[in-house]
Amino acid sequence: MIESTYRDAIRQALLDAMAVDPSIILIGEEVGLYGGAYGVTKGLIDLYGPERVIDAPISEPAIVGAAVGAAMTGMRPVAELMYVDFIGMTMDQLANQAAKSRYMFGGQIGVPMVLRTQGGTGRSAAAQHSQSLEAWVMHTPGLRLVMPATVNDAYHLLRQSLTQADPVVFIEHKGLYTMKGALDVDTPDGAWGAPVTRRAGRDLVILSYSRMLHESLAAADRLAASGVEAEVIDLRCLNPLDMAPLIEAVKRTGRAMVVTEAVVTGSVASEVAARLSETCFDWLEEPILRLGGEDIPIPVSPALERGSIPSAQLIHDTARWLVTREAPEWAA
Amino acid sequence: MIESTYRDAIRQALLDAMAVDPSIILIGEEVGLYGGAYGVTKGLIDLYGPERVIDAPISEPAIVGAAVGAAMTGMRPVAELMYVDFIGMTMDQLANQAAKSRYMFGGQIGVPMVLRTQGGTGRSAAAQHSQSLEAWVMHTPGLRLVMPATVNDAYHLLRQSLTQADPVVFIEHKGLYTMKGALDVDTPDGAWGAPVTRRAGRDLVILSYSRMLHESLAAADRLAASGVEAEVIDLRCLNPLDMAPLIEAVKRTGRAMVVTEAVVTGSVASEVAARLSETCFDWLEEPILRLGGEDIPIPVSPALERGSIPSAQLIHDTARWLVTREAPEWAA
Amino acid sequence: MNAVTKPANTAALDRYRMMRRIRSFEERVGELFLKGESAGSMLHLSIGEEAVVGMTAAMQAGDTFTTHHRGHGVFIGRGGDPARMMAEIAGKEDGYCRGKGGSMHIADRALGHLGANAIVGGGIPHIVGAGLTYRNTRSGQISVAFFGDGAMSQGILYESMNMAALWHLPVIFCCINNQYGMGTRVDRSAGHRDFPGRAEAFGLNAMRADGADVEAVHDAARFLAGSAREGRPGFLEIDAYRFYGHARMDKSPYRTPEEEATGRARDPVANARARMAAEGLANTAELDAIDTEAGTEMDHALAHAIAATPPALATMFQDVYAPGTPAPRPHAARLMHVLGEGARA
Amino acid sequence: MNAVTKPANTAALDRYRMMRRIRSFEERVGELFLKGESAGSMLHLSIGEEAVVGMTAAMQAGDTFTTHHRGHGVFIGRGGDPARMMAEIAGKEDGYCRGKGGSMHIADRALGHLGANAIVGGGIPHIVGAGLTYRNTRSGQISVAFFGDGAMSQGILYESMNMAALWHLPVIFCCINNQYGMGTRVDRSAGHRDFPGRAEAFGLNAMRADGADVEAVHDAARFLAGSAREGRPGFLEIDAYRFYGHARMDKSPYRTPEEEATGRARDPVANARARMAAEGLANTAELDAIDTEAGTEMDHALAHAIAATPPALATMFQDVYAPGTPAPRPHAARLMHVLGEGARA
Ligand SMILES: Cc1ncc(C[n+]2csc(CCOP(=O)(O)OP(=O)(O)O)c2C)c(N)n1
Ligand SMILES: Cc1ncc(C[n+]2csc(CCOP(=O)(O)OP(=O)(O)O)c2C)c(N)n1
Ligand SMILES: [Mg+2]
Ligand SMILES: [Mg+2]
Repeated sequence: MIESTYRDAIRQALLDAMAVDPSIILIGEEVGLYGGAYGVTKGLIDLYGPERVIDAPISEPAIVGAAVGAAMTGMRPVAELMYVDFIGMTMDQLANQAAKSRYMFGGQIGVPMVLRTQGGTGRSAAAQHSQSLEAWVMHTPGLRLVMPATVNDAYHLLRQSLTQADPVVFIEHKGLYTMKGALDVDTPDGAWGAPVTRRAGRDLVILSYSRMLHESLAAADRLAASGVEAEVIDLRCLNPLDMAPLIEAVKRTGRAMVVTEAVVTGSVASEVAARLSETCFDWLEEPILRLGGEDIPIPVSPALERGSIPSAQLIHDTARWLVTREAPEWAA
Repeated sequence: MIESTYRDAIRQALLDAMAVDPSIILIGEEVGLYGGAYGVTKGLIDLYGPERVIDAPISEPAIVGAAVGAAMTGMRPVAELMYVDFIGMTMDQLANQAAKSRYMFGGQIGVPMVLRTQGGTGRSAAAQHSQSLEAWVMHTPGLRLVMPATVNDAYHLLRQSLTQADPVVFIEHKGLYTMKGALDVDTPDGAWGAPVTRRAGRDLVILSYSRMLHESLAAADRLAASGVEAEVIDLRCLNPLDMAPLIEAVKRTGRAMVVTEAVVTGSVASEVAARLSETCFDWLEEPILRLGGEDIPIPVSPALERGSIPSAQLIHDTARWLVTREAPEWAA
Repeated sequence: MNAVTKPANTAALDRYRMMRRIRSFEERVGELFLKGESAGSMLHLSIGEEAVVGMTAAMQAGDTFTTHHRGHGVFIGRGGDPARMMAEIAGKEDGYCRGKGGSMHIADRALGHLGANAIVGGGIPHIVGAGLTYRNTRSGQISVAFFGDGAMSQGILYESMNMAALWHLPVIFCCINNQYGMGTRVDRSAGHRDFPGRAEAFGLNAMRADGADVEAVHDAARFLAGSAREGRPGFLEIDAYRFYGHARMDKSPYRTPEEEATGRARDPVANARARMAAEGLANTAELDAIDTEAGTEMDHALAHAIAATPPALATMFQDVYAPGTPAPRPHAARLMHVLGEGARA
Repeated sequence: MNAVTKPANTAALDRYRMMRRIRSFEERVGELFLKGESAGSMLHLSIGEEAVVGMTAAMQAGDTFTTHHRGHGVFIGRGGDPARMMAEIAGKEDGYCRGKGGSMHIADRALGHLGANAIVGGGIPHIVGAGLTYRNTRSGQISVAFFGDGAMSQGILYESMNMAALWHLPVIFCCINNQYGMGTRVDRSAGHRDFPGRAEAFGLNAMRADGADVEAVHDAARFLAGSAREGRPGFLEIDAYRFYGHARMDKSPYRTPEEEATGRARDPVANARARMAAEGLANTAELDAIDTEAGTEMDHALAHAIAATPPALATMFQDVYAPGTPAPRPHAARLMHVLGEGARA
């Protein structure tokens, strides 16, 4: 058990995985000499050479497409999109090619690749560099979707992603790279694919992932101060999503909210809320609430950016409202 | 009031709109000489010439991008994607450019364009030519999303789309082109943006759109035969979505299901179900159900393709189950 | 990993036989459709483009390739089994892809077919990835992307060519220019019509060959394959003509009978036959025998496809993810969980 | 729509003044960041690339353009107001985009600025659409896309160039080659480094000009603009050097001090100043006055930006859709509907 940043944990996962699996190659813009736009791949090119750590031209569609072809022929490529916001131009290669090849070809050809990228707000990077686009990925059968929130998960989920037979979209959060936490390279936080309860509680369940997990945990702490005990569950592996533990928790507490940073309309939060609403119907005391990004592009102004996504305060207030039925001030 | 096919209604809308608005241009593959892959634009090039009906190279990203630029400079372009399945390679131009320009530029530059395309199953066209990808569009603030189910809507919603100041994604259904129905060029089925009740009923509400509306109506007919009266609402304009009439209907009946052809995980059905579950909580007798495409790519085998999406029978059986609590045979 | 070198004349006869088999196969695909036995109508025949055999014959065992929606001929050229292909086109369980892919999505991992693609240009970047694999493992393999003139308008082609040149990959971009993308003649889609010129500008070894002459294609292909194997990526334009409509429903009203007559006169199969005869590599009886044999083979493929059984409904949930991972849950099961017994408190 | 023709020497002096203003502006952007007053750190300075003025000066009133993430200089060249630009970079309400866009998303419809783009290559196809507008309306306008060498790897550029050539559009693709895309020198991203050659292969009028010499750029630009106005699209590579890091946080460890010294010696501003003096177009005092004036102007812009007020929180819901359409409903309102009074039966 050591202390590590989220960034270093990801780097360590790549480093360790590449050491044991020579078929792993990295392809992406600035992953080599530059060491990654956020420093995640620093030094890997020195260790593994330019044949395995490949600096690519600014050609996102072909980067993803090349990863597909490399995966089909025996490599285990890690393609990197510098920002998830660039996924738009790659959705054909991702959703029509990577995701569907195994199926279309009757099981003959798998695509064991990982698409690493990062998303989210927090750097005033404006509308084209701050998005959370996991919902597009979740709507695509054949893809796996993973979004680590903790340092330990950053390591283990990436290691586990690098053993999957199918394409994994692995989305980091730009606001977490410098976060510190415990890393135990021998012990994952939970089984691959399973949600992890980060905090137990009896009054309501807050379901979240990626950076919003931390806002949710902060909210839960504040809630506890006023006697409301929130259970906080980290979804981690969003698709396929293991619903059983979520259903158990929601049935137990009767109240739940799903918290994401993405635009709420059409979000992962909506999917999870819809599933819980249908399966836990008779157990619910209150509707499943969704908290997410406002239904707007991300503005560059720091204050507006911050105001457009959930904060610990908003999560706290809403949860309290849900449990105590006392409306917060802003809901007057 | 005349009888028309869905295809001809769309063509008529383009024809009429182009006659009154010289800024309308069409850009797409095979929209000119060929008359459109599904014959929708037949003859328009003869009427309006190749400067307004522009046959484009197979360059979907640049087709959408060119439409954005034309819209910014005073044209009202109708870009066509031959299949919605090709939207993947255009999501950058659509979601980062068309959708966000007005916002990013502080309201200075609007993008009044229409992206016409078609989707859905029914032709054994396999995994890359049969999808329903409206959920990606719905998750993008700044875009409007319209999916007509009737002949009259095919005409009027397109005419109305061609007066919007913002980008509209207009998705037709390949299985509806030859469908006949009444066209009244003077009278729309409903107001722009508003859902339309296609059939009244007291026992449950079925919410649907595009081709699944017709399966839902057929199901409602069968349900009526056994005494279950389903209200069927056509969502039509999916984003922004006018929830008020949906909420009213669901509160009134206490039971609802949302039916779509898209892969259900992360679908429009999930969004609508989540919204109704939260707003109608105390009025619900049963959970809001979602029926959609199975969570798989579309197989080419006609039987498998058919089996992967809801049929009138499945909708009927599920609705009956929801109302009477008698499980259908297949649920044994 | 060197090809067994046959005497040149035998090889030329083999190429003729292969082209004839392709043509016969495609004719049977047309019949399959007319009999109402194909899965859908998205069938794109490669009749007129058989000289692609010049390229497939320049490849070796272990080499891989991707094709476009008009890829039957290429695959037969690389050893595809016509019976399993036809069964796939009919959407049957013992087709190459268990009836899930159909005409536009045939693949065969064993023969190096990394997949036909229904997205114009969609399969092109995959050879860049394959090329990285072969470069890194020094396996001596090459990978070839086959695509139409229409894909010359897809940006991903240029991104891929640039990468291939930059990374010195053992790959070839093979453009089968049949003069049309659906109803659009190539001069209506290309601002400037020198396709090898474009490839050259990206640093590729670029050639054009006459698609009416399989031996000319083969000469160019052999040269390019040899260079590619040494890390110099290539581009080959095969200048051909699409004899029939775009897909089975298209009657090509956008072209004149005269143009079609001229185009069809550029027949690589007929030309090769005439050449075999003229050069004394085979006499008429021998050539007739080849033709008959091809016809019989493809009749059998057709019969097989029609007789084969369609996939069981439950197979639709298989192969979304790898074996061993839970399949997607069918809605029926989900609904039972929501409405069935035990669903209520 | 013809530009007023000024005596050549005055115009050259104007171009010098413009370049100096750009440089001063960018220096102030650096200060804004160091003072912690910029919205974020994604600020890309165009220092070293001021010769782009040779292109902007060849455009006319009514012409339009798009820029990339390093577009401040281009916009100043087209008349952008430094105070409103700086305010936008600071994320303020009276910035060009009301504090919503920031450095990478400045636009000004009135001056023909169709928008800066943070997607490499994202703004390029927009000029194709603008070109269609001008072609169809015969307005005599042209549209110019400004982008970096990095965008030479984006497929959409080639799709756009092909369309421009095919449709004879009045457009110019202007590549500001500053030798780097972030840390990647252009020889590590281009398999073959002849960019005008690529454009030529697509049928464009293609040129390269020395980015250390604004007059050379201007000569090429004038020629290309004239041709473009007649429907012959053009491509211009401005061969320059990125003096500083990619963005404000980047210290360029991936290049040597020697390389930077050589690169920075290719200074278009210093060169122009020397030339003005040498050719007697202005004496040192006059040139100093220009420089001082530029500095003062940009000091004011900086002060203005810092003093300006940030946008009110509620403005975040504005301009998602056009005025007159309902704004997206804030979550607070939605939650009230769900949990507030009247939400329960
Ligand atoms: C990305 C994409 N755009 C459009 C289509 C529709 N489409 C299918 S085939 C075709 C023409 C392709 O022409 P070409 O590449 O020359 O191949 P050919 O059909 O001539 O063999 C088009 C436009 C598609 N399948 N994929
Ligand atoms: C599509 C896309 N890919 C990657 C990036 C990240 N990125 C921003 S600027 C840049 C380098 C661009 O280089 P160039 O086009 O030469 O412009 P320069 O910064 O040199 O002016 C990269 C890779 C991006 N913004 N958009
Ligand atoms: Mg073709
Ligand atoms: Mg650059």
